[in-house]
Amino acid sequence: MIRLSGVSRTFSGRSGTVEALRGIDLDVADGEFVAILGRSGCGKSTLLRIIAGLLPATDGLVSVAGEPVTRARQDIAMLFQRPALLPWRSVLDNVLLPVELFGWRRAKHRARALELLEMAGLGGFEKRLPHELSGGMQQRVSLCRSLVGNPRVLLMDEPFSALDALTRQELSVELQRVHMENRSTIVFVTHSIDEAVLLADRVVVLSPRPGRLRKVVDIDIPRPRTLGRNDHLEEVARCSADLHELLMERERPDAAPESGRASLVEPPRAQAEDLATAGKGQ
Amino acid sequence: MIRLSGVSRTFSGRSGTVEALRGIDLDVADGEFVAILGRSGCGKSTLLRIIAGLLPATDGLVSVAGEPVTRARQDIAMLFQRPALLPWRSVLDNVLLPVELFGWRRAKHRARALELLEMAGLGGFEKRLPHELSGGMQQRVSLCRSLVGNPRVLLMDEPFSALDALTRQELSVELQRVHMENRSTIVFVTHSIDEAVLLADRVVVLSPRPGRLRKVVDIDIPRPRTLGRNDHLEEVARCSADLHELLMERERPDAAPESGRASLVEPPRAQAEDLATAGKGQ
Amino acid sequence: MTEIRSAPRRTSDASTPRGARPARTTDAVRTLVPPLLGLVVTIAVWWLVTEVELVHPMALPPPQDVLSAFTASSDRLIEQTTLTATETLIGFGLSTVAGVLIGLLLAGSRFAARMFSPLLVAVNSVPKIALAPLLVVTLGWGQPPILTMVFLLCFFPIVLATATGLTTTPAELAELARSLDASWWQAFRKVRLPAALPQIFVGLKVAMPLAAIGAVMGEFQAGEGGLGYEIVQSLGIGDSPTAWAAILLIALFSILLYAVLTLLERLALPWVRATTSAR
Amino acid sequence: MTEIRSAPRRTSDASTPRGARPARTTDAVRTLVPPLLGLVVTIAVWWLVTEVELVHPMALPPPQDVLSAFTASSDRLIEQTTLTATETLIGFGLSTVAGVLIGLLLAGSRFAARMFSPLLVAVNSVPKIALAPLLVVTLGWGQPPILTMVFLLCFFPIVLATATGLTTTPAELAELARSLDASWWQAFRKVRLPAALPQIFVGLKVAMPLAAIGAVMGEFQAGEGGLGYEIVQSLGIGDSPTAWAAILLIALFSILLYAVLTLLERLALPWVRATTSAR
Amino acid sequence: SSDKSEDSKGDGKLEKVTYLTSFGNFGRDAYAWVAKEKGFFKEAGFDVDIKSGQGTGGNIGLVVSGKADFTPVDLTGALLQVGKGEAKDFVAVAAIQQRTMAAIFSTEGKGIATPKDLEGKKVADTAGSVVRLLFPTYARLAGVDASKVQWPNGEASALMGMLGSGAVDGIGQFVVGKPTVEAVTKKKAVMLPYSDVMTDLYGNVLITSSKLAKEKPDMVKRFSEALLKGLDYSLANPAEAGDMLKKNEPTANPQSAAAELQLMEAFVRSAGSGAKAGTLDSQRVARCIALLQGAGSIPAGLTPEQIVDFNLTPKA
Ligand SMILES: Nc1ncnc2c1ncn2[C@@H]1O[C@H](COP(=O)(O)OP(=O)(O)OP(=O)(O)O)[C@@H](O)[C@H]1O
Ligand SMILES: Nc1ncnc2c1ncn2[C@@H]1O[C@H](COP(=O)(O)OP(=O)(O)OP(=O)(O)O)[C@@H](O)[C@H]1O
Ligand SMILES: [Mg+2]
Ligand SMILES: [Mg+2]
Repeated sequence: MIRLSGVSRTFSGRSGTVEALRGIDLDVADGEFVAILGRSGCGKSTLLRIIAGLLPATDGLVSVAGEPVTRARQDIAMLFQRPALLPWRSVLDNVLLPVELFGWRRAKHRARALELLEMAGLGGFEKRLPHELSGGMQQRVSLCRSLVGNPRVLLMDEPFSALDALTRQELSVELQRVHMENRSTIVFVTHSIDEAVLLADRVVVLSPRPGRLRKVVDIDIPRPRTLGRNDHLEEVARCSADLHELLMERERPDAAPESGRASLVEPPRAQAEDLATAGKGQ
Repeated sequence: MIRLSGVSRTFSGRSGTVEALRGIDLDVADGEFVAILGRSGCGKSTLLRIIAGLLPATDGLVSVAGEPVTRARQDIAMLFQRPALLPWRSVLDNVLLPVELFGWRRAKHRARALELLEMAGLGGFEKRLPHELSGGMQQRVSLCRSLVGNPRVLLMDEPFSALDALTRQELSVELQRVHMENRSTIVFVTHSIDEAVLLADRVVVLSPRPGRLRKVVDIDIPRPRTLGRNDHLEEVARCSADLHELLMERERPDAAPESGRASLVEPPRAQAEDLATAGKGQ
Repeated sequence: MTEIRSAPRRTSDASTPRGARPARTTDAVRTLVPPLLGLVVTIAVWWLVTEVELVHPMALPPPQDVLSAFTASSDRLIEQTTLTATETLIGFGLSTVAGVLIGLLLAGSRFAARMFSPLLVAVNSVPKIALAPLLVVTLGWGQPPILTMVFLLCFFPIVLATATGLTTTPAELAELARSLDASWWQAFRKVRLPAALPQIFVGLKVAMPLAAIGAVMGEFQAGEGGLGYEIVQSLGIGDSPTAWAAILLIALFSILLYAVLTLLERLALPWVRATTSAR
Repeated sequence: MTEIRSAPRRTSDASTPRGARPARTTDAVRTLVPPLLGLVVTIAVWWLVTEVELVHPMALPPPQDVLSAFTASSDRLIEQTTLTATETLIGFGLSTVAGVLIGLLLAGSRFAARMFSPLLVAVNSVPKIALAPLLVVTLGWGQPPILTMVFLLCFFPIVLATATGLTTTPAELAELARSLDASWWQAFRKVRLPAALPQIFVGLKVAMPLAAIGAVMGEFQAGEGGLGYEIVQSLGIGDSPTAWAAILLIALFSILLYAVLTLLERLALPWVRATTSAR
Repeated sequence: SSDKSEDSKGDGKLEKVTYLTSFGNFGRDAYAWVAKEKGFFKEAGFDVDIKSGQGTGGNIGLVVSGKADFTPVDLTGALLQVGKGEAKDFVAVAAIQQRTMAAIFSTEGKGIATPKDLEGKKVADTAGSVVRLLFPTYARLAGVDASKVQWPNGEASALMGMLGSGAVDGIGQFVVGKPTVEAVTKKKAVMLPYSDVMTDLYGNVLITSSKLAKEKPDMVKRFSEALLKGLDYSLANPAEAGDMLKKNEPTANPQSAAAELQLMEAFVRSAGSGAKAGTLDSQRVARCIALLQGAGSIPAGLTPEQIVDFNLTPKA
């Protein structure tokens, strides 16, 4: 579904250049749920923007559903790190924005939007303006907006970062449901290892500046998964520990991608046609 | 240091009123580290704003250091939920903003600001403008800004929400150091139970809309504390479990503050002159 | 700890304590007293200046003379005011539409912006009196040249404000529109235009008094009535009190139209007051 | 998968691929060609209109006549232009200072705003020609009345833009300033003013061409030289080509000053372009 | 203006005086420059600062407020101001034109040769102009049905263009505008001077403030004599006068200035009255007042003495 090869991105400003991403190779299969972990500033948001067609890569190839990415597509929904709500629109109208832009009938999707808001615990706030909401509530509105169009691909940038544990859990369950029902492909940036292990089929770990593929960890736990209450506690613990270690690792002196990482990558999952190719060059 | 009694706050807009806080009674001792936990939208940010003197309470009394709060004070630093960086100022200049406003000498505090930025992993980004930073980096700049003035009281609204585990941990250590060295009073809003247990002397749990004091949990683990590696694993686990349960609890039908909560509150800590008074009314 | 209610400066959100009902009349007082005070002060200063003969009554007649000039021909003056105000309004309406469209064009294409901006600045910087012959010769008398004059005087602020507003959409909202693959028109209608509205309103507020001047200037050249005609006529026969009565009527209806515009802005853009801070 | 580089529309950040060096000349071309094209088109239309005698040459002389009128007395005209441009610049400078200060006052106090806004609207809506006698009578000839005229014409956009800019500080930045217990002046200098600068620049850009008109109008009444005087004199003896040469010179220096202002804005406010999206 | 040099003549300190032209700096106003260039002012003990005037209304304002000491204004306009009770603080001390130069202009080919031809035509002028104001009276005297003439508005600067482009059939204009009209329209001008039927009406008169007239009558007399000397000289030597204007006023055109002066001569030295340049006749002024009262433009009760100081006017 999503294929990145050798994707790099450099930002150049007045005060020098920043190499945000270097040589990212990644294939995400149709219907796969990939989580991206990495230190703050390692290029996760940049990567999502490149996939969404919002930012050109300075190098490398990006394609979605076989087509090279040159601009945003309606079947890809992006949930930004900041809520990015239109301040003049009510909560409901914000959620319905994609519907309007896609030229769909508002009336038809109103019920769905209200349902999503209800699910996100925002029932009763439909008519409020964004500035009347708390930070976490705004983030949930943005989540509802990204879900309302039933996108084939969902790119989510820390969607639960401002939420409490209970809300997080409820929404995780909902997200899994959406993922399984719609068979949508999801790329999910998070800082929570638990969340990554709970939700993802594969977890991509990026190394810090410049962001390179540090490792790809497969999570082979059957769905639906719930926090705490499943039969795969051991597996979960192992994955979590692995990821924790990967993240906690201080930067290497040479700062080059680890060459021996393939060993940790699990064999390809049955339903995925595209394999994760993690490594420098191809 | 901080004394709230019967503090309530109602927002009234075009589309009806929202009762954000109801009858909050809370005393925070000088040098105490209080964490606030609660569901998204339960009024945590509102509470901090009221303490900071940025928002009037619709009812109740607020005082800091014995003086009723009527406006912001220079010895209280507020770290907002959103980074709120001045987009035209470089990272360093943003951090130095309080110094300038307090009429201190810039040159004197420049080294301190650079040190803070280095500590926050932002070395080399001093001259950049905020829009050139990632979300987490912006949050860290905002953290540095709140620390640069060595405030007596620090009000922090989810300061680590956009950060990865490793950065969080590093900054937690640093925050504890600042807290112990400066003996500053800290009120810290977070969604992470681990963080609350790691950092706080007491954890205040708010119930959802309207926000009321659900329970105050004392954490009696000696400082400095580190995640994972301490001798009080059991204590940590107990507190975490308590908090988790409190948070995970579905709203009660009557939604009234639990009356039997005092039982869980531990006896007053020796160094605190002001006791936590948790309960409805006074 | 004393019983002092914590009450920092008003914040942007509507934080009125409940139970403060009889605020209605006080609000009206608060809205009306300062402008009235301003009026009184202005008239007092004016009166004083003429009373001590700082300026000769030829140049600035004393207020009482202007008042009696007004009462002497109030019917005619009010009729003229209606005419000029109507022209101002129509011209302003047309200019708003045209100005926003031109602003749209400039915002839509960098090429168009570069190509036409100098021309627009040029047109705007030409003293309009110099264009008078051209106007009357090509458009004759009556509404067309007057409305054109209104347009010429007030289009620029509207164009500039619109173009600026549309090209300074907050990056995060523009990115949102792009991420939804919105067409240019959709992005404009759903995101850029609403985001630009506060800016456009500033342009309109600058343009409003200019529109009044435009109508008056148009009447100077091509009018067959209206306050502009009245002013020229009165000045020609040395009747400066009547001329000043006409001038004040222009000022008065401009203030009124401006106030309406401000009210409209407030009603149309409640979110602006909520997301920004005035003091 | 073909070798097509992913290249969505340019985003607001400076995302030029490295190694694109020889962009210098192309940039200059891209900046200069459209306005030149605009100029050529304008002149062509102008020529055509006069060629087919759509308007009488007295109302609009053909370009070639204007050109020869210019060359016939280019020395004098350039001298006059220098004079008028200087007056414009000085007047504009003074108006900027005064306008920003008044804007500041209005932004600082709701009472002042309510009290004086109607007065400012009134002054702005009075046709300035009507004030001419008053000006010369009170201020005599030369610079004072001319600069006053410039001020009267261009202060309003600056005041309104400043007041609007200062009273619509993003709530989160204003709250930050408050949380640091910044004094009114500090909040103004460190937060509100920088935040208002983009808005203020819009005001300045609207005011710039008006300042030129102001200088010319001042010269009409009180000038002893300058392009305004030139226009009156030329029109008086039916020499409309020279009058139009003067008009075009006004337009030309206005465009120049406007361009300088735009450049200044760009240099002073790099962050605006980075945090907003133009297209 | 100081009164130190009250008696000095030609030498010693010169008295500073501000003089305003009637409007702008055209041939019709060249005589002031001539008086200055030829040293007439200096001989009379004046250092004259010549400013560009703004027309009757503005000029009166400047004189009464003391910004200027002398200026020529249209007597009709001045009477209107006084009649409205606006400006009582000035007096006329000399005539510049014995007969009004107000006229209606047309061009050949528009079928206007006599006043009667104006019926059914459009004549443009500024809203408050004397030509427009006195037209009903003119029409009555010339036997024209005033109601059949349309009078659209036009800015002063737009009038020529209107006539040239055929937007109107005639415009109000001073007779000295003839060369300009012909240059602009490229046709022969047809001129209908009001003075043909309103022989009593003066054109411009020199005014000064009542204060100056009262306090320094001598100085006022000296000034108007010097100015009239310049006027005489200009009419006698129009080409030289044109050059002098050009010298002081680079924007002027010496040829058209000379042409204006030639045209003006007949109005300054009124053939009919045969009076010396500058004289003002109380009887005629009274008839001017009556004319305006007849037109309903000013209230009754105005006397010639209220507007003219006959002690100061040049005597025939
Ligand atoms: N300016 C406002 N106008 C109206 N309602 C408001 C305003 N600010 C907050 N609220 C309401 O008050 C309640 C509490 O908001 P607050 O921001 O304090 O929540 P919070 O606990 O910080 O939530 P989060 O964890 O999501 O940040 C919410 O229901 C919100 O809708
Ligand atoms: N517009 C920009 N201009 C310049 N540099 C930028 C820009 N956007 C991002 N960067 C840089 O690119 C790097 C990666 O940024 P990005 O936002 O992708 O990080 P991130 O992984 O999402 O971090 P976080 O977890 O903090 O959100 C950072 O070092 C940042 O400074
Ligand atoms: Mg990010
Ligand atoms: Mg919050």
